[in-house]
Amino acid sequence: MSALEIPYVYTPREDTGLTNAKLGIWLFLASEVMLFGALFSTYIVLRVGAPVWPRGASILNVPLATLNTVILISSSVTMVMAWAELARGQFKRHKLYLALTILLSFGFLIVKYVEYSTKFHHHLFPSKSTFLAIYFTLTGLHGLHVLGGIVVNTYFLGPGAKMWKTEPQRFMGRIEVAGLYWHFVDLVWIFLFPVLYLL
Amino acid sequence: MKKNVILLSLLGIIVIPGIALAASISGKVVFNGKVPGLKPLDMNADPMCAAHHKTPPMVEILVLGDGNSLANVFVSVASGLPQGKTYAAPKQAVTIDQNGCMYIPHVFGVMAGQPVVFKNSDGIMHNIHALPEKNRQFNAAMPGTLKETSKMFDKAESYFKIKCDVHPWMGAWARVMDHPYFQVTDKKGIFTIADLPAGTYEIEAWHEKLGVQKSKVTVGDKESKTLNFTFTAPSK
Amino acid sequence: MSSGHHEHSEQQEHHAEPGFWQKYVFSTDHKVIGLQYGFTALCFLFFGFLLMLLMRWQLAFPGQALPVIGKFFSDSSMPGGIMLPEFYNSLGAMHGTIMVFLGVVPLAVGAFGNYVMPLQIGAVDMAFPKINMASYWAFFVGGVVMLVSFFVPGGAANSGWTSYPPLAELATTGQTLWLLGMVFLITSSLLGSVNFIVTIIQLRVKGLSFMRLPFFVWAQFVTAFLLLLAFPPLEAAGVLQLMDRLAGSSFFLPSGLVVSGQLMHNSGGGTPILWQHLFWFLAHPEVYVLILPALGIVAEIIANNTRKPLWGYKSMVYSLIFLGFMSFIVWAHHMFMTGMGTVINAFFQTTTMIISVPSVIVLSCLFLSLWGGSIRFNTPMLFALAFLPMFGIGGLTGLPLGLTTTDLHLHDTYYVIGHFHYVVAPGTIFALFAGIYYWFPKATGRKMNEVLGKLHFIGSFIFINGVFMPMFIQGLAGVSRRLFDGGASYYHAGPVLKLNVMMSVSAWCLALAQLPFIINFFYSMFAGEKVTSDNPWQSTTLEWATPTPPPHGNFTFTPEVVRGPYEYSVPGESSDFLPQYQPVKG
Amino acid sequence: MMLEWLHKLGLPPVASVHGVAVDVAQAGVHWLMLVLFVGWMGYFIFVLFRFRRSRNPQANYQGVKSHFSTYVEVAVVVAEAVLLLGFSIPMWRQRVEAFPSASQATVIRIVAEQFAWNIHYPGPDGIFGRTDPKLIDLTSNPLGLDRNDPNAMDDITNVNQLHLPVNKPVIIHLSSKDVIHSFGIPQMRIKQDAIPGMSVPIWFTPSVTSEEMKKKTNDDKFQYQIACAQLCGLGHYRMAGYVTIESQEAFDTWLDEQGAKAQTSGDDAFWL
Amino acid sequence: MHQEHSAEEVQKHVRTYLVVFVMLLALTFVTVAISRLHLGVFQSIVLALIIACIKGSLVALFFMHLISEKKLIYGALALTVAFFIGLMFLPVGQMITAVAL
Repeated sequence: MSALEIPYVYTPREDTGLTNAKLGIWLFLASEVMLFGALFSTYIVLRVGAPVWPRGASILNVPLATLNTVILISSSVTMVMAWAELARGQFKRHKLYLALTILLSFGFLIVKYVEYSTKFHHHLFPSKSTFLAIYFTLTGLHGLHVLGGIVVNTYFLGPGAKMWKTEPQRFMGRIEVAGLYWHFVDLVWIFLFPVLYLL
Repeated sequence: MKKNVILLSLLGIIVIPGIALAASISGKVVFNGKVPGLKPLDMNADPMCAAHHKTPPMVEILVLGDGNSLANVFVSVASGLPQGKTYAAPKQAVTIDQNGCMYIPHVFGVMAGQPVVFKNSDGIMHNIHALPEKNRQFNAAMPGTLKETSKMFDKAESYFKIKCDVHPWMGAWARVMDHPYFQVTDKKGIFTIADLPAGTYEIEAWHEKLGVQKSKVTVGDKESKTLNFTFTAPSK
Repeated sequence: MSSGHHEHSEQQEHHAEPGFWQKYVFSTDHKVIGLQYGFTALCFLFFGFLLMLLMRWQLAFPGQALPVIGKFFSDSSMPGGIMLPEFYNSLGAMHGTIMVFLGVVPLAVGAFGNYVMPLQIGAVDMAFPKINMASYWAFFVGGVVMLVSFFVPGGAANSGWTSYPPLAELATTGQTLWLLGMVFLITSSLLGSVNFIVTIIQLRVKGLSFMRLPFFVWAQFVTAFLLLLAFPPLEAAGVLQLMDRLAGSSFFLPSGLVVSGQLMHNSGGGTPILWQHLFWFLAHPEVYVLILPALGIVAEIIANNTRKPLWGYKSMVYSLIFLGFMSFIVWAHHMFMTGMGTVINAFFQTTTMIISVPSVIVLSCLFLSLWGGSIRFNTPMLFALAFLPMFGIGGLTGLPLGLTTTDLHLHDTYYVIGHFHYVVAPGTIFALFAGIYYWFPKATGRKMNEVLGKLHFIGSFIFINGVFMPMFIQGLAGVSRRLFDGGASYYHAGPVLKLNVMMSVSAWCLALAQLPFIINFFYSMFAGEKVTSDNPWQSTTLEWATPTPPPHGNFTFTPEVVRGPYEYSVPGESSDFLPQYQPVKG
Repeated sequence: MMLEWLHKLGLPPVASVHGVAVDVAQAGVHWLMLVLFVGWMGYFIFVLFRFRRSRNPQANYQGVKSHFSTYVEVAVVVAEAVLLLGFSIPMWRQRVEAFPSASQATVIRIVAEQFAWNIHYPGPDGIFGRTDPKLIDLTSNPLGLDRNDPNAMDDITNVNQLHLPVNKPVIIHLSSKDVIHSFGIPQMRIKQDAIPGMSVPIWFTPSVTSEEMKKKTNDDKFQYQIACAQLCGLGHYRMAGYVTIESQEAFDTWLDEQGAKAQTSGDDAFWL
Repeated sequence: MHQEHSAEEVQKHVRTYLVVFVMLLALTFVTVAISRLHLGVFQSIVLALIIACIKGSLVALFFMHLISEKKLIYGALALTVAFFIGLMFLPVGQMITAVAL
């Protein structure tokens, strides 16, 4: 494939101050906002229309979810640290933080797995009530996003890291973009947690 | 294993009519009790249906003949047939007519794998909505111009409803059998189950509203026995 | 990007000639992807059109066996050539879905947007070529899933292209495939729209400010925003309906449903109205996704063939932006009959009336652009001109549907079908034809045949009106849409029933009228008149500055824009057009 | 005049009190459309003729200079505002907020199902009996009416046969058993979706009896029909209900007949 | 050119991140604690959402550097927020005010 030189891959365009990828990821996140927005809207509609709505805590495991919140927040910090270390030129420490982020993401999914399996064990399925249905849909979709983040971050930890040697500037941009995505996944959880578990 | 079964069943087809001849059980089903004043079906919902009938037909939950003989009772061998024997389904189709916005017959049996032909004598749209649990449900429309359509049930299954959504009152009961020893009573309440091998059988009689009755009977070779059933409406 | 750039790319081509697969199938070149989109979408457009021809047989001659072709269909769709209502419903649902999501949008956005837009802004390619390729292949997979759904037991989705629950949730397997297919199509659109927006913002060449963008680029820009922000809610809705169908949840199902006399054992607690909200949150902006690129194409062609600037370019642009914005908050006018309270009803009626204003402005500007022009009646221009009154009829008939008083009678009747088909069929699709005739020389180096083109135009114009105009009459008579027998069961449809035959005959003639196009398309591709110049229409915009057809990387020089997009017949100039990239004299 | 044209085109005669206002709005909006379209087309054809290349080889860079189009646009906005504020919003308010009192109206429940309209009259006591989906039996009890409920004793139900007295407001509580249907009677200029899980009230006042309409249209076969307007499955196309508008006396007689029918038959609950 | 990140600048960033981290943790525990108080439904919803919004803003502003982002991004996000609000309130508004019973 003959590579074309597409402008503003490395450096921001003067009038917008942005690289293509940076603008792209924000637009993508905007669409993600609408995706989760529709699901939150569904939640509101279902809840307002329901004669009774269970307190999340009466069905779901709040301590586990709190643990997961802490894990995800921590992973967000390690992710932003991974970027900061890269900005300082500390490639090794960057790798360490990125690995830590991936590890924490796996931790999140494991906790989620435990949560799900207890639910299934107690025959709590989406068919049981709309509360459980929206719980499984929202957390499931969020879980898929976590999985996506793991794939992306693992790529940058492994084969994608080669770019640091050849095009450090561009690699930093990529890590920043991956970070933006990851923080968004964290941000969604920050809303999911109270909405599903605490209210 | 599978081969053996097929062989055996093939053997069965050839052998049964030749050797294990013709024990039969027959009898009469009657209704006992106060005959309720039933409503006629209100077919005004579709004027084309109403136009088919000079006087509105009665609902079919209780169809009685002279002396309160009870029609539409599904009589079949419930148990006692030789173990592990399989019966081939006849090639000839069971025909159900949609006539005057009613199913004729109202209760029918069919063997698994036997074709069922639904006819549309009315020339108006009906849809055949079969609601079995084990077999695949289907919901097939029959526009007025479509005169017949063929369906098949693959698995034996207990009584289930077939209905028409366009004409809510239209309903038929079907049962898918894995053997050929069954019959639905006519208006005289008579049934005959013939060509049985000698043995002891449990005979089941089922009515859509009055439930199930079972009775044991032993028949020898070439013997004919009589077995009568009496259904009573439950007291309040 | 420097002047050294194209040497560099030439070098690349010399020692790494890409193979067939990379060049034509898994290409990252926006032009190849654009053509892929174009071919695929035209095939789907044709296929969707065939579905409609089948339906029109049933509507004209209800219950009669379809001669000759009828016997090729299975017993579960057309036993003995007699169409079954469930198959008719499948045809209806899939005609809508295919035309909108697999035909018009991919052609208008995927094909024209991809091919023309980067050229018009002087870019070497899209900002993310690989994502562009992924977008096409997601679209392709979605299309395949939709096609496969025709062959599963129970047939394709048959609950309307709107897939309203509970009907859609009680439907056969085809509906599940429909939902899966939609998830792919939505993913494709999202990838595409991010790419379009970034490309337009970031890759404009020097001097090409926003107010110098060709109107077509503006149209694509606003369209991309609509796709980006309106599609995700439908994706969410699709996921929810999949959950309902596969995991037994009850997002769209209330409790106590009794289907065919059987009480359903779902948990309940959901509401079918929720689906309508999420669906129309997309589907109303989607209407503008269909129409805006068409307006863009028409504007380009009108400016070029009147040899004068577009009248009111700026107000057109602002109207476009306003239109895009408003399209997000009018959706519930599709739901007037769901039992709406006064306040919300008044809100959506008002926004609906407001959105008609920018549409009128854009259309007026296009009409007024003709004044003082020196009009060339070539085939693209004929289609573009016909677009104006056709879109006008489509827009005007939207008024009685947008006012609840009159909608009370017209809601869900053939009036609605007539209305949106005028917008999309003689509207958008005419514009797309115009675009094909207009940009064909750029893509192939050959012009399409004018005689065949005009034949195509005249036939299409007459018969398409024959198909859709009677629908307004049927609608006024109160004939509901989606009726398998075309209304024969209803007394009030009696007087207008005979129109069905006329409409169907027109539809079949319309099909015949497409033959010249198909012949022309393939004939001209291989044996059409070769163009002698890179700019055969003597146009001003940047896509004509490239070699014909443009190579990978597009431009042989670094373009720089010095003026607005439509500098035709500038007083005091010797030539009647001043390309955007032609340096200022002196 | 516009209304005459629309009737000629196919608009069915109006048969309800509010329908007259609907038709006035219909005519108004079609006038607006016609004027705009004819104006545009006149201009369009003139321009295509006047500014064709052979007649006008040199285009004018400036184009139109007058502000006429602006005035047209303002006029369109004003016309739309009149239609919206003068007709549409008040009309809707009247539709959904100004319900007649139940004592002065015929109150009916209609429950749609695939593919029939179940009509439910409350009977002389004016109170609808309790219904329960668990009790539904399509042959004998399509509404799932609880026969043990005293209010249900005198309730009258039937399928697809809607009788209404003329010149008296009707309130219909509309719902559905299974999927979304849409209740519409074209001559009454009324339409409303029947949505499962919801009960939506609508009201209108029929003003022309079936017999009068037969004379008016010169057609003995004239029949008011409920037309399902929302795709509801394979039988959607023939989900027609039959509406009879009659004098109050005729309606009362019919209702009594129906009540008598419901009373005499089925003496034993078991067989119901 | 891309802005060069001096060591001190990054160090400053890192300090911010840690502060934000601590705040996020604290707020997490606060919101869990509040939910245990069993306040009225309305109060607990408002409180929980306020806290969630604060936490979300912290993440967006500092981790995602939205506090020093370009105008274009703000514009795109403003548009998104506008439609988000419509999506959030219009459907439920329609349902609450519906004439249905």
